[in-house]
Amino acid sequence: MSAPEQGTYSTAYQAGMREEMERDATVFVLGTDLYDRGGHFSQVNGLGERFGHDRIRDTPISEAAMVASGVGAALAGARPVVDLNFMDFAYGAMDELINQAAKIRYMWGRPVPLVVRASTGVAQGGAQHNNSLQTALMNVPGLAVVYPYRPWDVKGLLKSALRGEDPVVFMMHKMLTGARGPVGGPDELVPIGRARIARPGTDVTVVTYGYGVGLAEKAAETLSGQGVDVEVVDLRTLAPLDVDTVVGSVRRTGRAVVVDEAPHLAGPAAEIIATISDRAFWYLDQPVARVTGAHSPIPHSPVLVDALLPDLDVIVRTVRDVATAQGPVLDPAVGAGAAR
Amino acid sequence: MSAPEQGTYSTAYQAGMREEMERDATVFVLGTDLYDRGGHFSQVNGLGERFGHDRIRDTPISEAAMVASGVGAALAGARPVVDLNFMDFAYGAMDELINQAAKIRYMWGRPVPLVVRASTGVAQGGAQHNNSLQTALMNVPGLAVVYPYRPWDVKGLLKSALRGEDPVVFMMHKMLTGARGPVGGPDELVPIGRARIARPGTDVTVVTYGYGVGLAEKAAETLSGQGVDVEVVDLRTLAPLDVDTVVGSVRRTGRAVVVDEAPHLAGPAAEIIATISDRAFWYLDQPVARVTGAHSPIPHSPVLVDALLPDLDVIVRTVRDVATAQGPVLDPAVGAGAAR
Amino acid sequence: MSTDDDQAGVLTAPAPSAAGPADLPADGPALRDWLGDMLLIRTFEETADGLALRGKVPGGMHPAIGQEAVAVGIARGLRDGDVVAGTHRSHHHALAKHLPPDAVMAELYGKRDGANGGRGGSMHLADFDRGLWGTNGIVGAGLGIALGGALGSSILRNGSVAVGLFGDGGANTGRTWEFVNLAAVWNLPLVVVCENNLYAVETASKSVTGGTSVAERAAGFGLPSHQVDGQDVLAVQVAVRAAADRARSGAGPTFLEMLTYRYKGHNSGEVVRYRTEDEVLQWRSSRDPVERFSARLTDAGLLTPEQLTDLADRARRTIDHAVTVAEESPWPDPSTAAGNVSAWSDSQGYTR
Amino acid sequence: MSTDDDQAGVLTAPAPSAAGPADLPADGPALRDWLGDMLLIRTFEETADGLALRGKVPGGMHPAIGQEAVAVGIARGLRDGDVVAGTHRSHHHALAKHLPPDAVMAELYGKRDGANGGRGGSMHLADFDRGLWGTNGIVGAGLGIALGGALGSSILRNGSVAVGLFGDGGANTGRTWEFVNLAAVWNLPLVVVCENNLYAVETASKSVTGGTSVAERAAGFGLPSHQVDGQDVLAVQVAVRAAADRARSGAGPTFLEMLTYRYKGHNSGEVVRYRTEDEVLQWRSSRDPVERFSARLTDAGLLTPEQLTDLADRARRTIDHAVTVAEESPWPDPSTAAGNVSAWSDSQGYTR
Ligand SMILES: Cc1ncc(C[n+]2csc(CCOP(=O)(O)OP(=O)(O)O)c2C)c(N)n1
Ligand SMILES: Cc1ncc(C[n+]2csc(CCOP(=O)(O)OP(=O)(O)O)c2C)c(N)n1
Ligand SMILES: [Mg+2]
Ligand SMILES: [Mg+2]
Repeated sequence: MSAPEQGTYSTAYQAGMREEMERDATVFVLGTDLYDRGGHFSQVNGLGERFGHDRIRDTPISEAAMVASGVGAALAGARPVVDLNFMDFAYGAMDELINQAAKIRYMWGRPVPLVVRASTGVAQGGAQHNNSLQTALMNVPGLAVVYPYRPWDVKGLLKSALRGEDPVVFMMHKMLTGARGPVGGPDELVPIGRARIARPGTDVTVVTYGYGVGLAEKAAETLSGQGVDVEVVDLRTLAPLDVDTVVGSVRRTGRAVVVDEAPHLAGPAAEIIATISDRAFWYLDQPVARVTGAHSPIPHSPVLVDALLPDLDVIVRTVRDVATAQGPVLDPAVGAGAAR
Repeated sequence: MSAPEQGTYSTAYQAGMREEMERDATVFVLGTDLYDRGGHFSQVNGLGERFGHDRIRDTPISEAAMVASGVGAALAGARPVVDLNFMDFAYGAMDELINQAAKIRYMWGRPVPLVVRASTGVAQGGAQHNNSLQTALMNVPGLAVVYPYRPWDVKGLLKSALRGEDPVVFMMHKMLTGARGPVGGPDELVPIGRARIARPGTDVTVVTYGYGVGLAEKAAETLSGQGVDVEVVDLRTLAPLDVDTVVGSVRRTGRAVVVDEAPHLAGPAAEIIATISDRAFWYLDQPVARVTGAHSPIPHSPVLVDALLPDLDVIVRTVRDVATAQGPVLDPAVGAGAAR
Repeated sequence: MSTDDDQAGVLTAPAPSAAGPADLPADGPALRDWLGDMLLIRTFEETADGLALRGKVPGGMHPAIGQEAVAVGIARGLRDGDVVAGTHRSHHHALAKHLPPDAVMAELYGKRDGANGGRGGSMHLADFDRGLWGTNGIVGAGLGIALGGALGSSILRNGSVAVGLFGDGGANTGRTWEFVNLAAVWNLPLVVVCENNLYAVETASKSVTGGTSVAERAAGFGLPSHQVDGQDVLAVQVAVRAAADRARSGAGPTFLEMLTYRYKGHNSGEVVRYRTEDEVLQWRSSRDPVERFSARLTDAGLLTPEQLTDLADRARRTIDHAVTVAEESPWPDPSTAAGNVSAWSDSQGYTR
Repeated sequence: MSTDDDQAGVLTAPAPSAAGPADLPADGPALRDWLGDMLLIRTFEETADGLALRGKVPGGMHPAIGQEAVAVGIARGLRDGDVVAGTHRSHHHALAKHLPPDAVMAELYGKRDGANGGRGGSMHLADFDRGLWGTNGIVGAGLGIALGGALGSSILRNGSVAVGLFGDGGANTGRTWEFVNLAAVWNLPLVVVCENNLYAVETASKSVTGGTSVAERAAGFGLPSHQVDGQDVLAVQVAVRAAADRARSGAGPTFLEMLTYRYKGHNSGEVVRYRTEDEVLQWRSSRDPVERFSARLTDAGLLTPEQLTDLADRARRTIDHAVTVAEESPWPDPSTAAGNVSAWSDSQGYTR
């Protein structure tokens, strides 16, 4: 067997899309600035010429119409991919996504094989282009939410989405656009709903996804030099959540840290901690720590952005603390607050 | 001192609104079918005639325009209340709420004193009128989210919202519309961001909000007959979350159950459990249990709706189990799932 | 009607009287079928409204009494395989698309024999086999689904046409115009129908809708746009058939504003204070779609009094049967309540 | 221009040439100020674009070179206390509203001396004291804020007028038409301006926008609607002043479609393949707003070559200074990054 091809996060998506469009004539993509520009993240670069204007469809700036037309076309038996460019623009199509796409199978027994792709994650671009929609979407029954880290998973998850029956929100982190790695072949699928152990370890589990995986891997490397053996779980899919992989890892290590760039309150990290609490409480030697984004909008200035996000230092420090702490740390001062 | 007046959840809102509109001439309400009908939940009944068409403003069915005009009017120095009738309709105004209202103070230093009111919570009406938007909104920095249970808190929180500086999403549970109770006077405010101990107890804490509070109180009553003394925490505000009250209670009881009708995955219950895990882990005698809605859309048929929601039986059983369980329950079978 | 396929909007808005009634085809049996459908709808809605008042329809309902001609004209202007997507007020469209009244009534009740097993309810009826791509609880949303259906038809080249409905209230919802524009620029086989019954809940649409008419507004989006007398089933059918033919030929979408009226309040039991009883009586006495059509058939010698009685009786019996089915149908199995959400998550079985 | 206050839409769309140029007032100093502002914007944008290419502007920017007349015409058509809310491409509006170029440039850099302390950036500039109610990263959103500003003005009776901007691309976003309709039916003191530069990113707007023109589409929503030559600062100023007067008098909103052009790509550094170099040259050579206006002033004897050189020099020096300020300004204090989010939550101090 030859070594797998290499590609970037973005070319892996292109390749997956091209192969699936060749395999299945009903697959098509719609969104703004796709045909010539190839999308704002090169995600469909070169596909316009190959498949023509009908299958790489440029739309007006009409997010509701984009998603609605995807929903209806999926009901008709086609396999639309709605490319929103930035996930934030889904705010203009929330009803179409949540009240229509996600509920039609449940209400009417008819699956909606729709993929909604968007770039997301915190990067430059200011407050309005850097929202973290993942919790909002995880909490919507009927939606699958994938958020790959490796080029391999981008391609494999896209293929699963395009061969599945139900709506998938396909979130891609902007900061990973050019990241390189191996990419699978035409029939190498990555199942939706399965996390992976990105790095095995015995002392502490770091649960994360997307851009956080690279940070966690780096932290693990640093800590391995300090005698702490870190296991990194890359969720890959946020909904449905792969509870077994997360819980299995934490049961083995007894300690866990969740790394998540979304704003602190009620972000995905909360669900992961709650899941661990539900299913691995008695295996925990220490409380699960969370390293999240601050509960703040994202500013423009790079120094301010950096100050709000989980960075390597904080992660290393937190993971080391969790891995090495012994016994309870009680802080009775806080209890007083409850008296009122 | 005379006994406080009695009122319903809905008339408490009316009274609060009337008093605030009298106190402050810049307060006004906009939304569909407010003037004549008084809103779909009687929430502004009688205010049309009293304050005229300028201050009880009927709008077209234009949710984006409703919220946007509220944002701009707030910036101009007025105090708009945008009444969406049903919270679900906010899906048509998510950008206005999340990218504009919530971020303007942060970006531009200018507070946006906007109240967005809507009825919500699971009731009859089918899949599209029974979404639980609370997690999605809790995770948005810049938004306060209140979700009162008692008429008293409806009025008091509305007053706080209308005298505050920043956007407040005011969620009212449909099933409580006619619920009765005492109502405070013109200057009895309930602070935003403060939970309350709805019922003190020593054995186990139930954390909940909205409709769940009544269920929890009933469960507590049932259990008091069985020798279990339940403390009930009514969050009242979901964002900012009153961590101290929750944590303080759990530190005292050592056991907790979260009751929440939102869909299971990544609902508000997850954040509450994560918060307890963050701050009260060493005080826990048992893992926190969650009793949530199933991870499913809401159907039409009442028997199906009932099957999906936390009901008294499940709550009583769960709280009793958590209150009385001794020592660890290990379930090593699950760990196997992590091998893949 | 114009079949101008210019991208620019063309607005023809004859007053219904000025345009004169469409010619009546001589096909008596077919036209009596139409009338039968209209009577069926009228009987269904009056019965269901009464049942809703007695608490039999959880969550209540939005009756379409008075709007029968719109539904039957649309359904009869389409072919098998064509698609209709409705609004929150769309029992009439479901019945015109020949969903079994039993199944519709049982769905309103939330029973197991309902068209959607009790999951949908009054606002969320669907039957994909019969071309009803859902009635919809969200203002404007049905049109979006129809838009997508039309896109699917164009991608899959299956020759079907989609009709998307919205109300005068929906003319002020932004998504509506995104949908209209996209259909126009992509030349999709879509017929956009605004069912203008003058009110959105208690709001007179004139008071919150800028411009001369919804049809004129639509013309600005670059598709042919017409007003149609929605109380004349034949006018509706002719307009829809022409628009569907045009769409099927590849010439793109058409916008039809149908002028109609609902006799009841917004929802069953609503106390109506926002319009005069006189206004309602005017519409009922002079423009009732059932009366007008049966009179017209009678005048043309295509309907005898016996035939009319027979149709009305048949409607009554059918609906009585539907009520019996709905009453006797069991509740859905509660253990199924959280199933069939998504193939991705069903296996997950989240605890709660 | 028409000041028809009929609710119905009135579309007057003279070709810019047909209408002929507006009369030039004889106020030399004031007009030279306008030209100075246009030169300042041109210089700012060319400089900032170059800096963005060198990585000085985190996230890049959307230059408005070629659209100077729109901004200056609007600002000069308004009074103090009037409000402008812009789009993602709105440095020109910020400068025309007299935000200090230092503060704008430092904001682009993300520095402490930026107009918004480095929190906003190129797409999110605001200065409430100077009536700039934000430029906006979301297509259509600025118009919504202006709509609300107009509502606030009407509630508080403060006599101010709001101008809301959007691009040709924003003409296909549903929210835009909700905003226009609400302004029309509430008769708000709003001037809606579509800055039509023919493209939305790489998409020729004609290809995705149904109907004859954006102005005609707008007329269907029941407000007076006009096309304006956006390359003629005087035509813009006259149209805006008339619309603002009309709004201030209580007669309601006006829609203005301004025909303009951006010389650069959508964002700094974009490789432009979707239009010909020739097209750009045509606009530059025959309709450049700065050239046209300075020629006109020169012809009228209101501008000497020395005065022009002086204005250009002054613009250059001002912008050079702005760059120095931006370069030398310190970064904002990282410890402030999560502060001033909301008075409700700031005290909470969530750990992370
Ligand atoms: C987006 C949205 N906003 C508000 C509502 C609440 N609502 C349901 S029906 C209705 C009135 C609709 O009026 P119209 O479109 O004229 O239809 P009609 O009821 O007259 O058939 C409203 C406001 C909704 N369902 N969806
Ligand atoms: C709702 C939304 N959708 C998409 C985008 C991405 N986007 C930013 S600018 C732009 C093009 C806007 O074109 P136009 O309105 O003509 O303004 P111009 O850039 O020409 O000034 C797009 C698609 C956005 N910012 N907001
Ligand atoms: Mg109506
Ligand atoms: Mg443009």
